[in-house]
Amino acid sequence: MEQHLHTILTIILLAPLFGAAVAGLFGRQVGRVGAQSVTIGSVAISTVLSVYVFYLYIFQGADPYNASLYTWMVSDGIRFEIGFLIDKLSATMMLVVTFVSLMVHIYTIGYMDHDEDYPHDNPYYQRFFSYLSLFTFSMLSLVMANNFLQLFFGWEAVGLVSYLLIGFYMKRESAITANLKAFLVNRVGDFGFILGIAMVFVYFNTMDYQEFFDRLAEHEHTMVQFIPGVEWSVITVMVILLFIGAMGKSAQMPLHVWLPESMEGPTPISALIHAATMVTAGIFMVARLSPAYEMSEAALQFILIVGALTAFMMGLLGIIQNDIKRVVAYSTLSQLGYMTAALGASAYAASMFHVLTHAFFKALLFLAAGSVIIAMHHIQDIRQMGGLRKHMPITYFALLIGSLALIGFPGFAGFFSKDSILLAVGESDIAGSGFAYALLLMGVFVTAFYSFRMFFLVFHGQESEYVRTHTIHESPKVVTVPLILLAIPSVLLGLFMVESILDGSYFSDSIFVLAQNDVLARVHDQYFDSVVGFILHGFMSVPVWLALAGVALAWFFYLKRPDIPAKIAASLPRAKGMLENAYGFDRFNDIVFTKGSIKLGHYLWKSIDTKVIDTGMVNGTVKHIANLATMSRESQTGYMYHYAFVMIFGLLGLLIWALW
Amino acid sequence: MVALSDYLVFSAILFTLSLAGIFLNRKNVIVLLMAIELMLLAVNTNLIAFSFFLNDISGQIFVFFILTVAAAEAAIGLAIIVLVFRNRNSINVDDLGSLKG
Amino acid sequence: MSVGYPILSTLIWLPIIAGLIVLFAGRNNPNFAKWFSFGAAVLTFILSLPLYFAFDMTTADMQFVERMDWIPQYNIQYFLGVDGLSMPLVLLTTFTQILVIASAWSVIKTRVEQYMGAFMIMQGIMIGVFTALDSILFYVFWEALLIPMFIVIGIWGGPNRVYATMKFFLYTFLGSVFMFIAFLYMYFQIGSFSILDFHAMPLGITAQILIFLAFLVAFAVKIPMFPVHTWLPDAHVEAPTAGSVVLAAIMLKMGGYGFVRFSLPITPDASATLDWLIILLSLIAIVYIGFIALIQRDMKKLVAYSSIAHMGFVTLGMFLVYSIVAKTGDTQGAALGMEGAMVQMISHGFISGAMFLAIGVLYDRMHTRDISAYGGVVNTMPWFAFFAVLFAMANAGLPGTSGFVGEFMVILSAFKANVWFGILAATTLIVGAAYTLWMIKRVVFGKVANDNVAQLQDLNRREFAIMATLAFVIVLLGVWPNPLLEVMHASVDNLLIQATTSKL
Amino acid sequence: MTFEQLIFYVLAGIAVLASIMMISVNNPVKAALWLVLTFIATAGVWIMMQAEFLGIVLILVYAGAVMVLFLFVVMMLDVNLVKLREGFTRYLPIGVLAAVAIFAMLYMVLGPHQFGLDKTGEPVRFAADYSNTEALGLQLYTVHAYAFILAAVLLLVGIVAAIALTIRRRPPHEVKYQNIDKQVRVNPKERFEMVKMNAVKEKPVAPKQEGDE
Amino acid sequence: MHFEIPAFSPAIPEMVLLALASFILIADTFWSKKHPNATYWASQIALVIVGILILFSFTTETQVTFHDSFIRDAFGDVLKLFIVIVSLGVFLFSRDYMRLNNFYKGEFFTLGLFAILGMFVMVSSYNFITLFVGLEIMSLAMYAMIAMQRDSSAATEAALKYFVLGAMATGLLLYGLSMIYGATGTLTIPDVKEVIASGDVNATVLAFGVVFIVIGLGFKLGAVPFHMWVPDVYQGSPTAVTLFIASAPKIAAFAIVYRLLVDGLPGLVVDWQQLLIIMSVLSMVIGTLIALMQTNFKRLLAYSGITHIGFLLMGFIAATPEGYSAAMFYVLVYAISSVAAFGLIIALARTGNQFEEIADFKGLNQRNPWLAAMMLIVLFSMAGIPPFIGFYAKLVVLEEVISAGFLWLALIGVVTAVIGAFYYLKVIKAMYFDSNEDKSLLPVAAKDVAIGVSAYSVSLLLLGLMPALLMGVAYNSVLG
Repeated sequence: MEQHLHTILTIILLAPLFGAAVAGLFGRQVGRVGAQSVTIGSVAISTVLSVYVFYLYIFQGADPYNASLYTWMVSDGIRFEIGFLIDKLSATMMLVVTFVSLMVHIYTIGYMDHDEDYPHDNPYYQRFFSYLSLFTFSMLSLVMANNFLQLFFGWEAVGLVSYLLIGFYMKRESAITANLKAFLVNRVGDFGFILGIAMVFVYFNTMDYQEFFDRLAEHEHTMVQFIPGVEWSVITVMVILLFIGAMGKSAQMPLHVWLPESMEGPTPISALIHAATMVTAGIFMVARLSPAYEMSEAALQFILIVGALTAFMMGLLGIIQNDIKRVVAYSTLSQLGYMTAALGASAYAASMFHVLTHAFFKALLFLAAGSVIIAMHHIQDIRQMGGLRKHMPITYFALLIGSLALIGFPGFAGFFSKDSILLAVGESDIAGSGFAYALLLMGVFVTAFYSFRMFFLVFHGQESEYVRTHTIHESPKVVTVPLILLAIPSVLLGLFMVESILDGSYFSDSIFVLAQNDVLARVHDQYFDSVVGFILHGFMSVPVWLALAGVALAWFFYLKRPDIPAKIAASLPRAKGMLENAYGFDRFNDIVFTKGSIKLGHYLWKSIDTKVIDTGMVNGTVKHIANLATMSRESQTGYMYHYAFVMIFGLLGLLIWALW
Repeated sequence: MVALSDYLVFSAILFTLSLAGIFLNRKNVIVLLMAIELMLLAVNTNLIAFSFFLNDISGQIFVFFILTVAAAEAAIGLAIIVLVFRNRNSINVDDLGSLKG
Repeated sequence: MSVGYPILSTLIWLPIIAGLIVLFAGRNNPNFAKWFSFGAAVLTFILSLPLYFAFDMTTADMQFVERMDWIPQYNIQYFLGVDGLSMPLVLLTTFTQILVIASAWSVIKTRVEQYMGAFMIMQGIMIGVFTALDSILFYVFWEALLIPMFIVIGIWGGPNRVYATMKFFLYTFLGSVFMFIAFLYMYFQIGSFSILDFHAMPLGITAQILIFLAFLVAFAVKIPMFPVHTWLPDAHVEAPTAGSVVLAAIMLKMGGYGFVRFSLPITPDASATLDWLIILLSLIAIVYIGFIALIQRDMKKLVAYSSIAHMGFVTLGMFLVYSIVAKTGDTQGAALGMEGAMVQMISHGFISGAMFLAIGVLYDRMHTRDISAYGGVVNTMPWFAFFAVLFAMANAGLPGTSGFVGEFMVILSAFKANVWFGILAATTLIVGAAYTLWMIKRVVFGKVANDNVAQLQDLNRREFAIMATLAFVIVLLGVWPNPLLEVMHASVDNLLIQATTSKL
Repeated sequence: MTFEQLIFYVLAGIAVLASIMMISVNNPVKAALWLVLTFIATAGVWIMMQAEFLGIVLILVYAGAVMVLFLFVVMMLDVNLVKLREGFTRYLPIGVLAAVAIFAMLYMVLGPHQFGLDKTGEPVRFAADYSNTEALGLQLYTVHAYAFILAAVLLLVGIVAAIALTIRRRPPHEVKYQNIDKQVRVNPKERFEMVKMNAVKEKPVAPKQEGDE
Repeated sequence: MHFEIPAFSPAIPEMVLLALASFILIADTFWSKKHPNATYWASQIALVIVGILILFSFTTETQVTFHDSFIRDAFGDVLKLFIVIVSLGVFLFSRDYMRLNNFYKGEFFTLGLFAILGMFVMVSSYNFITLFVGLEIMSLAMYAMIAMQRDSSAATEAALKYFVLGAMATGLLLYGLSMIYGATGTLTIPDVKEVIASGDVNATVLAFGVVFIVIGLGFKLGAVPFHMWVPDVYQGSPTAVTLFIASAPKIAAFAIVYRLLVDGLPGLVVDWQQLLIIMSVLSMVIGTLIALMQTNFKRLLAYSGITHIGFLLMGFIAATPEGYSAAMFYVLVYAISSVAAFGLIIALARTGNQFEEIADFKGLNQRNPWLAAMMLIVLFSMAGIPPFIGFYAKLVVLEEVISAGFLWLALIGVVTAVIGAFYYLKVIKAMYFDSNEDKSLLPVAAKDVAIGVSAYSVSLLLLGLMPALLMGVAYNSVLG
């Protein structure tokens, strides 16, 4: 059984890599069909096997499986391994990853068929599939990891693939700027992450999760001094450092700046990366390491506040976006804030639950948006759309379902997860939870408003100039089928899962929560009797009303009285400006980090390297020696009597020296 | 009684004068050579004085050789001076400064 | 250990003799020069493989030892041997040589035989540096290396080659003479030039500090460390591609090798006293040089600066042991840093070599290394772009490439020694990625910048083979560094014992 | 002051004065003559020290031959004396200073407190029949025979060198050397050739015109 | 008076040389018209014969003869042998050079032979008289050889400078010898040593005498501040003579320094050591500095020679037998390198291009790669870069001076060596990196010269690979 499982896991992990290698390295040889068959086939294998693993763990309740695949290296007595830790948490994530990937793969066939950036004979198509599979591999290696090293591997590998994917349209300046930015911002997070791993190494002398968990208690009260005189708890510092990594990957403020720009990639990527997988790596990591996070209340507070702030402030930005993908992107940011906030409230399960539901409905939203974009011939500005409903009904419904799920309309998948989070945060009694709760509530309203703003602008109202003058028709089957497939779980997923999430049975011991922090248990006890009851209760709770208010307002502003938003915008120029600048993060980064580094580099190069060292020390020495040489050279006058004088003075000098 | 020191100081004076001569007659090569002859004279006087007071003839032998050498040297030196004069029409040391630096 | 032939001597002299043959016989016959050199390089590589496969990993003793009198008057011996620290470097040299020879195949058109000869001779000398166990023999190889390199940069270099090569020569020469004096001083003390005897000799703290500083100057220049690094960018920029490759891939390693072979074991107490200096300079190299690399306009200069920053990890990793011992009382965690430094050397050998070869590929086509002259190369050279991005990622320390392994190990160890060391070292994650990828962005990606770029041809077979080989090695070491590490465990452990055992 | 001392001081005084004159006079001819005087006076001092042979040699060889050679060269070369005296005193102060300093040190080392009579004692006085020349000769031809032969070599080198340097074999176009051998062997036929020529009347030369060139 | 016929056998090489030189001198006057090369070949044969004689009569035992005025020992024989080896090259290269510059004369070779005889005498001298006479034989011949190119104003100027300053230095040396004589009462070197060792001497006078002697020797070696003649003479002399001056006489000068200071005045080591330190430091620093700015290659080599003398002196400063052997090794290496360097100039020289300026060497690698490579070897050897023999020369003197406790001196030495490397590199740069307007090939003018010069140059490399050979010779001949 063990051996059997090991083989299965290995296949799950490596099949996408194989597909990626074939499609990437031999793209021209295998051709389009070959590439897509290989990659889809390999991801499908992974998916099927993941389903099996999922079945084993969730339904059969198999024991966690922790084993090494091979020894990466041994140094200083520490084994650095590549291996698997499979339990309910990772089994779930594996399924999500492979399933979403598979969907995206399929969807890509239609979406990437023609591309204005590339001639048809360019193997961009194969390359794209290769990236997708590579991404699947990376993400799988991240979630299946049983140690920090492999976690970091996957962590960086998904960063790499996102870099490649965002920059897929490599002729576009905006795309290649965005991917560089994405990579660098992620690197800032990784900076914290690797330091966190370093702390794990320093205090626990292991990379292995299990050993790490086993030894956590030893360092409960260990303190560390970064700055002399200031003592911090080792575990707090460690988990916050690790969380900084998560902030980068999961785009929490202030490291969120890369995500909106990452929309430069083709739509399926956006969906894949931003909905389901890459951005949830951070959430997954915190959940995976929940035993450590549970030991530091300070860290949890920090996470909670960061999450709540992100959830609200990024939602606000969604309001003013006009690019359909950017709206969805900001909504992703906001939803990630919810997940993070849930982590901070120790509601890891709720957070993961939201990850799952979000994966499906956000994928749905992106793919639907992509479908719209295809129909609009790659126009992405929602102001140029309108009245698309009758042209593309499937997409219309898909987007509607997605939006309803997003805003947490009771009964939809998003409702369960989001409401769990809200309730959990509301129940939490760690410092700052009240503030966070307020922010999250406001976020609900905002979410509803911008989601339906987009929805109305795209599908309702008057047909725009463009729509009227062009033939718009529904996307091909390869696009719509995944939409439908994704719409189903977006509606139903929550119904099945909410109970087991709330009572803690779903993830059981793969997530560790201290008893006094176990808000979900309290939520379960207070609010949950049955699924239907939960939905009904939802209708009576503030968040749902806030959401509905948001929808109503959007309807009023954009369908009823389209003149009002402009007036409001005109009357609040500063607020508008702030939002348009996205709170000035980009400007700040640009001025301080980008230009600052370049200036600093110039300064260091010109004044220290060139001036002080090269001109001053090196060439200066040469110059001085040369001057000295020229001077000494003049002593050789060519006149014999001078030579004789020198000899006589030499004699005199030596005589004096000898007699002294 | 003339002391050894008297002889030695006498030769030291000659030696010093030869050095002074080099300083003074720096331009005239021939006088430079004469100053050097003077220096050799001082050396010889020294040797003879020591030889006298040590009662050891070898000092005088040395002087004999020095005289021989000095004569040969003078011959070659003058030959060279003649050559220089033929080449430059001058034996002014100031004109002999083409090699320098 | 024995493999039936004097393997180390073979590795030293085979390329040198081959180089001389090429010099003599290759005149007016460039094809002969190329093929003969290539054949010799391959043969040398094959002959060097037993070093790995017959290597005894359980011992820190010198292996494949060859020893005989050379200058009996001064007890100088022809004394060769390798241990886990030097053996990988020898293999790195023999391996790189093949690529170096291949890289110049159609690029060098003038005086081919001199070029090939110089590189073949250089290879033998470099192997000599890594295998010599007599300090004078070591010094002979160490210095002799300057000659072919000086010539190579000077003849086949860029427009400012004379300045660069002079600077290179004098800088390194100045550095190494102090080391030379230190050797002489130690010989005066114990009457032997054997490095192993130096390891065992007792030394007072003053003498140790002076010797340490003398070594430091020599190795710091070679590595190079701040503030004696300015020769490297100049030399790289002007050197022909293969010259840059050898310079970056192997010659810089000689400095790092020097630290582990000489400084740490010979002057442990001075190293302990002055480790802060090395660490400080290493951190400056990592952070400061990173920023300088960011703003370079010349690709080679950028990679050269990045080499300095990467070599900062090497020196950092080597000297962490004292902080760790001071802090925790034992050497746990120090071996990680030390091995990380060694791995970083090997890996940097491949990566920087690969980077320079990639730049060389572009330069051969466009005859400029100015970043602004490029843009959108990917459109015309997709395979090249593939490799370039891969190498750049390796240079940025992406896990799964060899560039990650050493940096990761050193950062972990540095963090253990002092939190701030770790933090500063880890900034390379950001800065390193920034300068490398920014360059990639400007050169590889984007629209086709101009007509010249539009007419670029993708890699030919030869170039492809070189790049693919390097890519393979870089990835292999990245996903499975263990084979490299296991040969050095015993030696590193022994080194740590030497480095922490006081000689006072 | 004994008589011996008196003679010494007189001779030494003459020598010193003459050498001062030698280094300070303008004319190299005069300088040579003053040097001769120095030699002669010094020769006297040598003879006082029982080095009769060398004293004589100094006068004969040095004053008599070497200095004459000097004079010969000086007079042969038409030297511009005025130019040679330019800046005569330029280095005088520093020269005097250096000379005085050196002398001071020489005096410290060689002066009376080192080599006074009290330190050295009396020199040995030989009987009247003692031959300095014989003593020298005995040594020279036995103990120092090797050096003596070498001295001969040295003189040979001097001769060869002087000849090689100054002898001028002028090129044939400058000087016509007489080659008797050749003259004797001359054959009239080589010198005289009969050429037969047709009687041709010369054409009148055309008058030169302007602008012809 | 009882007179013993001295043993002649130890002096056979000298006697044969004298006889052959005299024979050639006379014969030259007869055959010079018809067979212009006869004198050259005869001289070379004479040298070979003498060399073989030295080689075959070699014993390690020390023989003193001619009433303590002549010593034959292993030390001397080795030096003489190298004088012969070096001189063979000198003659070989001179012939071509003199033909090229139209002053080919048989006297050059005879004077050369006599100069070599003078050097032999110096090497074997065991009292002040023979030492002095030997020195003068060599010097006089040398003066004449410089002036041999009579129509060259540079050559005559150089000759005059060398002559006047040399005469002055001789005067100073003699003054010093007279003081040693006064203090010890003997002219014989071993007796001087004994008397000083007995302690019954006037130390002040001796110390004083040593100053003068050191100055005289310093002049012959060309050590600062008695070096001023060196660059002018090297530059002005015909290259063939520069070649001679820069090589064999240095060996002889080394020999007399050894005979005088080490054999004769070991008791005054404290005195002369101090003086040599000053001269050594000054030589290294000033020689290096001035050389940096030179444009004339011969002049550059002159200054580099001054620097080398500074290094050489370090061996004496160490004041141990090992130190002297190191100095001896150094001087042998230096002599060979000098012959090679100047020989290369001759090998390259053409009518109209004497290859005396560094600029003349531009692009030599394209024009004649082989000779360029030879020059490369010579220059790197001089710069002290391994694996060439010049490195080992520096190695041994530095080691000895460190062993003697003068670490700082060694440091000055190496720093000047580094700075000095610059000017050697300058020439290499010209040869390899610069290009010449004149791209024509520069075929070897005379095969024998090219072969000879290659032999000397390559020997620098081969000896560098097997330095123990030459080092052992120096080591054993001094330490016995």
